[in-house]
Amino acid sequence: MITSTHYLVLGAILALIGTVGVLTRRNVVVILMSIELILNAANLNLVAFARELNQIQGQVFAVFIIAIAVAEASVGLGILIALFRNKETVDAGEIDLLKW
Amino acid sequence: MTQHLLSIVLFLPLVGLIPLLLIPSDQKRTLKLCANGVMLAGFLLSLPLALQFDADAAGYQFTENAAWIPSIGASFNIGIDGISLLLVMLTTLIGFLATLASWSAVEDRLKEYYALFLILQAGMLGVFVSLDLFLFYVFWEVVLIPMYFIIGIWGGQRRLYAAIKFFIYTLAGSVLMLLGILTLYFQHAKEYNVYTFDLARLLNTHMAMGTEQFVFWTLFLGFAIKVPMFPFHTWLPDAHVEAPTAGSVVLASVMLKMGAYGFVRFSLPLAPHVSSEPWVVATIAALSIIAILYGALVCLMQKDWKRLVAYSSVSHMGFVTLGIFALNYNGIAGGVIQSINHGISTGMLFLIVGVVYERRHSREISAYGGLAHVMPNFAVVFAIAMWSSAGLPLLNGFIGEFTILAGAFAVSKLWAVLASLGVILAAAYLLWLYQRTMLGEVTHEINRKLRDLNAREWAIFLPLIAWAIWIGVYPKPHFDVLEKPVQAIVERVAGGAR
Amino acid sequence: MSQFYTAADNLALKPALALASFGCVILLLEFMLGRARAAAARQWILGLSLTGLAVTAWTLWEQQQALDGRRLTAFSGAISVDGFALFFNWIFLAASLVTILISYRYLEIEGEEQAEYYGLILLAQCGMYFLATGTDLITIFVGLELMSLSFYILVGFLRGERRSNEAALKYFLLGVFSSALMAYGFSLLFGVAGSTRLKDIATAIQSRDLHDPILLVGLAVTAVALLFKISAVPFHMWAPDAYEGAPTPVTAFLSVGSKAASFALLLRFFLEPLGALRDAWQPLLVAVAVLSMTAGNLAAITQTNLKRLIAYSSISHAGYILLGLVAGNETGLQGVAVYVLVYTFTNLGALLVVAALRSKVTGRGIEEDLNDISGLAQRNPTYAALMVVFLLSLAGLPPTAGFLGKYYIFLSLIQTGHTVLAVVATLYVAVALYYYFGIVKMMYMGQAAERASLISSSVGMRVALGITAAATVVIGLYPEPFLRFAEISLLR
Amino acid sequence: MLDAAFFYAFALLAVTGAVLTVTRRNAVHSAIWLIVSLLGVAGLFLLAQAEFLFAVQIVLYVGGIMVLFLFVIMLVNLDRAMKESQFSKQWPVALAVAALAGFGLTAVFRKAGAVLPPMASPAEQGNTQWLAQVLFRQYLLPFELASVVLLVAMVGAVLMARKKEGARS
Repeated sequence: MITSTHYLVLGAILALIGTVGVLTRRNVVVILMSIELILNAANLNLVAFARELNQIQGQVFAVFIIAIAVAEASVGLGILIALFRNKETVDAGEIDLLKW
Repeated sequence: MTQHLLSIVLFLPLVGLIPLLLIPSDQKRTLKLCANGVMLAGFLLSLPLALQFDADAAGYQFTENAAWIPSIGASFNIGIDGISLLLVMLTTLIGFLATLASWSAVEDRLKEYYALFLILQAGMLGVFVSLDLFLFYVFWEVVLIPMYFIIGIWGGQRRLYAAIKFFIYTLAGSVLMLLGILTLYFQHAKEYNVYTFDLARLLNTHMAMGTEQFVFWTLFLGFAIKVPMFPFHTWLPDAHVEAPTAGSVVLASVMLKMGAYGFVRFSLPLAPHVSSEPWVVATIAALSIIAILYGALVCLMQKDWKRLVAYSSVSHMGFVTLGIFALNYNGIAGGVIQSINHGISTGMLFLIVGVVYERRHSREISAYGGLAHVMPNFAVVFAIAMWSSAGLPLLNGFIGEFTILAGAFAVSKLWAVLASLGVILAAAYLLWLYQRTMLGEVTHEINRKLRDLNAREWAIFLPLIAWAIWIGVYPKPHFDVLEKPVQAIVERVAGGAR
Repeated sequence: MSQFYTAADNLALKPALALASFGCVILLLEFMLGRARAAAARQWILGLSLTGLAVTAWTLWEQQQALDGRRLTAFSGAISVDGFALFFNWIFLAASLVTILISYRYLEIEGEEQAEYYGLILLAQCGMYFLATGTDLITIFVGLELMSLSFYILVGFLRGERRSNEAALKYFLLGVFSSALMAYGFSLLFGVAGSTRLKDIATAIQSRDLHDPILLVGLAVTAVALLFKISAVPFHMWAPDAYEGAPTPVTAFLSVGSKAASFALLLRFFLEPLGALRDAWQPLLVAVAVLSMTAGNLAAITQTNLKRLIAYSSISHAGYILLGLVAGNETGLQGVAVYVLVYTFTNLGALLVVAALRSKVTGRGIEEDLNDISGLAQRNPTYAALMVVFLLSLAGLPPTAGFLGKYYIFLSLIQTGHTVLAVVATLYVAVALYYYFGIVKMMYMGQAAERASLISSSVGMRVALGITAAATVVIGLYPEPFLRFAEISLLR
Repeated sequence: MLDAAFFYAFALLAVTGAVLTVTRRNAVHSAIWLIVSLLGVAGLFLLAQAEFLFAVQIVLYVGGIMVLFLFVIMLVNLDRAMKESQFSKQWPVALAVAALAGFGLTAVFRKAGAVLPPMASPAEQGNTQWLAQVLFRQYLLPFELASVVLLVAMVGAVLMARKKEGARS
C-alpha cells in the first residue's frame, strides 16, 4: 500500500537532487530549476500530509508555494537578463566581480 | 553652588566645549585662549574642593546622587574622599598645565586638539569621582577615545601604530573589567534581589571564592594594563614616545593613575579575600618588583630621551602597585602619594623633553649635551624634576618611596631590599641622563642658539615645583586626607583575610 | 470565523494596509503616468512615500494605544500584534524612513530616479510587518517572499552596473534557495502539527516524541533557512556580495531592516514552537554565534571596501545577537531587542556616510574603497565626527548606544553562567575596534585623496544623519525610556 | 494495487526527470527533463486527491514557468554556455550535504507510514471547493498578500529586463 512515507521519501529524494543541483551546477538557469525541484518536494509533502490528516490546509499551502515559485522565477530571470545585458554569461562561476 | 561643586568641576570641560566649537577654526589665538581659560577655570573651581574638604570626616564628601538609568540600577552617583581628592586636584592642575604647554607646540587642527583635551579632562575627572560602577566604566572608556586621537593625529613618526596599540590594549583590558563588574552586579542582585551599580551597596556582596577570583582578576587585567604592570606594559613606551608633549604629560601624570586608583578603590575593597590571599599578593608584588627593576634597567640603555622617561614610569608605577599590595596603611597611603608624586615629577620630565623638542625637534639624547650653559634656568628646573623623580629628600619622591618601602618592609624584607635597588638605579639613570644632556661642553653648535625658558614655560613648571617641595617638606596635609579612607581599606582587607 | 472581517482584523491590518496601498500606488505610478511625467514628479513621489510612512506611523501608534500591552490575534490566528511585533515595526519604520531620505540624492547621482524604488521599499517593509506579526506558516512564508523579492530587485536596481547585477543574482540565488529550504521545512512542520498555526505547532512539539524524525528534519531545515536569512556563519556567503553590489541606501536597508525582520521571525520561532527543544538547539546556536563572531570579525579586518567591511561586521553582530538568544533569559531577550534597536540606527548612520561619499564629482564607478574616505575629517568634519560616533557604537563603546546592546548580551551570558562565551565575546570587541578604527584612521590621519571625500549632502541626508546620530547618542547617554520600551515590548 | 502502480510510475518519472535536470549539459535538455519531472509530480498530486493543484501544476509550472525558462535560455547565449564547464568545484560540499540529507532520508524512512485515507471534506463538497473555502476564509490574508507579491514580481521583472534608456555615458 502507498503510505504517506512513500510521499515523504520521494519528496526527500527530490529535495536532495535539487540541493545537489544548486550546489554543483554553474548554469544559473539550471540552479533555478534545481530550486524548483526543492519546492516541488515541499509540495509533495504537503499534499501527502493533507491527505493523511484530512486537512486541506496542506493543499492550500502548496498553492501558495506554487504562486511564490512563479514570482521568484520571473524576478530571477529578469535579473538574469539585466546581467546578461552587461555581461554575456549565465555561468554563476564567472560572476566574479564579487567573490563567490 | 557648593552642593553641586563636584558636578560643576566635572562637567565644566564639556561645557567649555560649546564655545570652543563655535569659534571659527582659523582664529587660532581665540581657540587657545578659550581652551586655556576653560582649563584654568576648572583648576580654580577645584580649589574649593580642597579647601572645604574635611579630613576628619569619614566617607565621601561633596556627594551627589541622581537617577540615571533606573531600570538597570545605574545612577549618577559621585563624591570624593581623600584619595579621590588628591587625584582630582592633580588632574585639574595637570590638565591646565598640559593645555598651556601646547600653546606653541601645536599649531595644527587646533580646534579638534583642544576639544579632545576637554573631553579627556572630563573623562579622567569622571573616573576619579564616580561612586557608581556603571558610571565609572563609562568614564573609563570615554578617556580612551580622545587619547587615541591625540596620539594618532599630533604624534610622532609611528603615531598610528602607537595609537591603535594603546587603544586596543587598554580596551581589551577594560572590556574584561566590564565582565567583572557585571558579575559582581549579578551576584549582588542574587543576594539582595536588587540590581544596582552603587559602590557602597556592592561592597556588601558576598561571593563564593571562585566568583570573587573571577571578579578580582578581570578587574586586575583592566587596571594592570592601565598602570601598566610588568607584562602588560608594552603599549606604554610606544604611546608615550609618539604622543605630543601634552598627551604624554596627561597620559603619564593622570591616566596611569586611573589603574592605581582602580586597585585602591575597587579591587581591594570589592574582592578583599582574593586580594589578601598570599599567592595573589606574592604574584603582584613580584610583578611590581620586576617592573621596578626591569623599567630601571631598560632606562639605562635608552638613547631616546622620551623613551627613557617612559620606561621610568614603568619603574615608578611598580612602586605604586607594590605599595598598594603591601596591604598595610603605609603601603597604600604611600602608593597614593607616590601616584601624585609620579604625576608631578614625570609630568615635569615630559614637559622638559617637550621644551627641548619644541626647540630642536629631536629626542635623541646624543643630540644634546652641555645645555646647562645655554639654558641655565632650564637646567635648574630639570635638576629639580630629576631629584624629585629620583627620590631626593626634601622633595616629593622621597616621601612616597620611603613610605612605600616602609610598608613593603613590614611585609617582606626581600621586597624592600629589591625595591630599594630600584631607587638606586633610578638615581643612576636620571643622573646619567642629566649628565649627558646638561653638563659638560656644548656638543652641537646648533644647540648654542637655544632659548631658555620663557614666561609661559616658567608658569607651567612653577606650580609643579611648588607642589613637589610642599609634599617633600610638609606632607602632613596629604597624609591627613588619606588617613580615614586608607584605614578603612586596610581594615576591610584585613577583615577579608580572616 | 463567524465574521469575515472583524474589527480586530481591521486594527491588526492597518499598518500593512497603509504600506501596501501606498507601495502599490507608487510602484504602478510610472505605468499610470508615463515615464516622462513620473520623472517630472519625482519630488512628489518622494513626498508620497514619506506620507505613506507617516500614515503607517500613525496606524502603529493607534495600535499601540489600542493594545496597551495586550496581544491582538487577528485573521483567525494568521497574525498577532503584540508588544514584540510593535517594537520591531517601529524599527522597520525607522529603517525605511532613513533609507528613503538618503535615497533621493543617491538615485539622482546614479541616474536611476524611478518611482518603483520607493514602492519597493514600502512593500518590503510591508513584508517585514508580516514577519514580525505572522503566527502562521503560510503568512510568514508569503510575507518573507514579499520582503525578499522586493530586496532582490532593490539590490539590482542599478541595472547599468555589473556589480549591482551580480550582487542581485547572487543574493537572489541564495535567497531563493533558502526560501525553498524553508518551504520544505515548513511542509514537514505542517505534517507534524496538522496545522499551519505556530501555536498548534508548539503544542504538537510538546506532545510529541522529540526524536520523531519528521519533526527533527523539519526543524533542522527551517533553522538553516532562518540562519541563512540573518546571514549567520556558515550561511553568510551572500551578505558581503549583496551588501557591496547593492546601491548603498539599499545596503543600509538590507543590513538593518531585513536583518531585524529575520531576527523577529527567528525569535518567534525559537521561543514559541521551539521553546520546548531548548536543550537541543542551544549548543548549535552557541556554535553558530561563535563562528559568526569569529569569521565576521576576522574577515572584516582584511577588507578594503567599506561596504564589504560593514557586511562582515554585520555578520559578527548577528553572532552577538544570537548570544542573547543563547542566554535566553529575560535579560538576554531584552538584550536582543536593545541590540537590534541600536544596531539599526548605528548601522544606518554608518552606511549613510558611505552613501554620502558618492558624488557626481567622483565620477563613474562605485568604489567605496577605504581610500575614498581618506581625509574626510578635513573636508567634512561633521560627517567624520558622526562617523566616529557610529563606529564607536558599532564597536560597543560607551557612551554610545552600541554599548547598551553589548551590555545586555554580556550580562545575560554572565547570569546564565556562560562565562567563557562572555569572555570570547568581549575580546572580539577589541578585534572589532581594530578594523572600525581603521576607518577612523583613514578619515582623520589619512591624506585626502584627489578624487575622494567630497560629501554630496542634501536636506534628506542631513535629516537622516540627524535622526541616526541623535538616536545613537541619546540612547547612549539617556537610555532609560528606550530600555523601558524594549522591556514592555517583550514582557507580555 | 492500481494506486501503487500509478504511484511508482509517477515517482519514477519525477525522479528520473529530476536527476536528468541537474545532470544534463544542455540547459534546454535540463528544462525539458524538468517538465517531465513536474508532470510526474502533477500525476502524484492527482493521485493524492489534489485535483486543483494538479491543474495549477500543469498550467502554471509547465505552461508558465517553463516557457519563461526556455525563453531565457534561448535569449542568452546558448552555444557559449554549452561549452563552458557545467559543474563547479563544490563537489565535496555537495557530497557532504547529500550525505546529511541522506541521513535525514533514512530517518524519515523509519517512521511507519499511515495508510492514506481518502480525503473527506466536511460538507460533502469536492476538494477544490473545499480548498477554495479554506483559502478564502482562513487564508484570506496571505492570499491578498500573495497578490501583492505577484505584483512586485511582475513590476520587478519588467523593471529588470527592460533596457536602461537614456543611459548616460
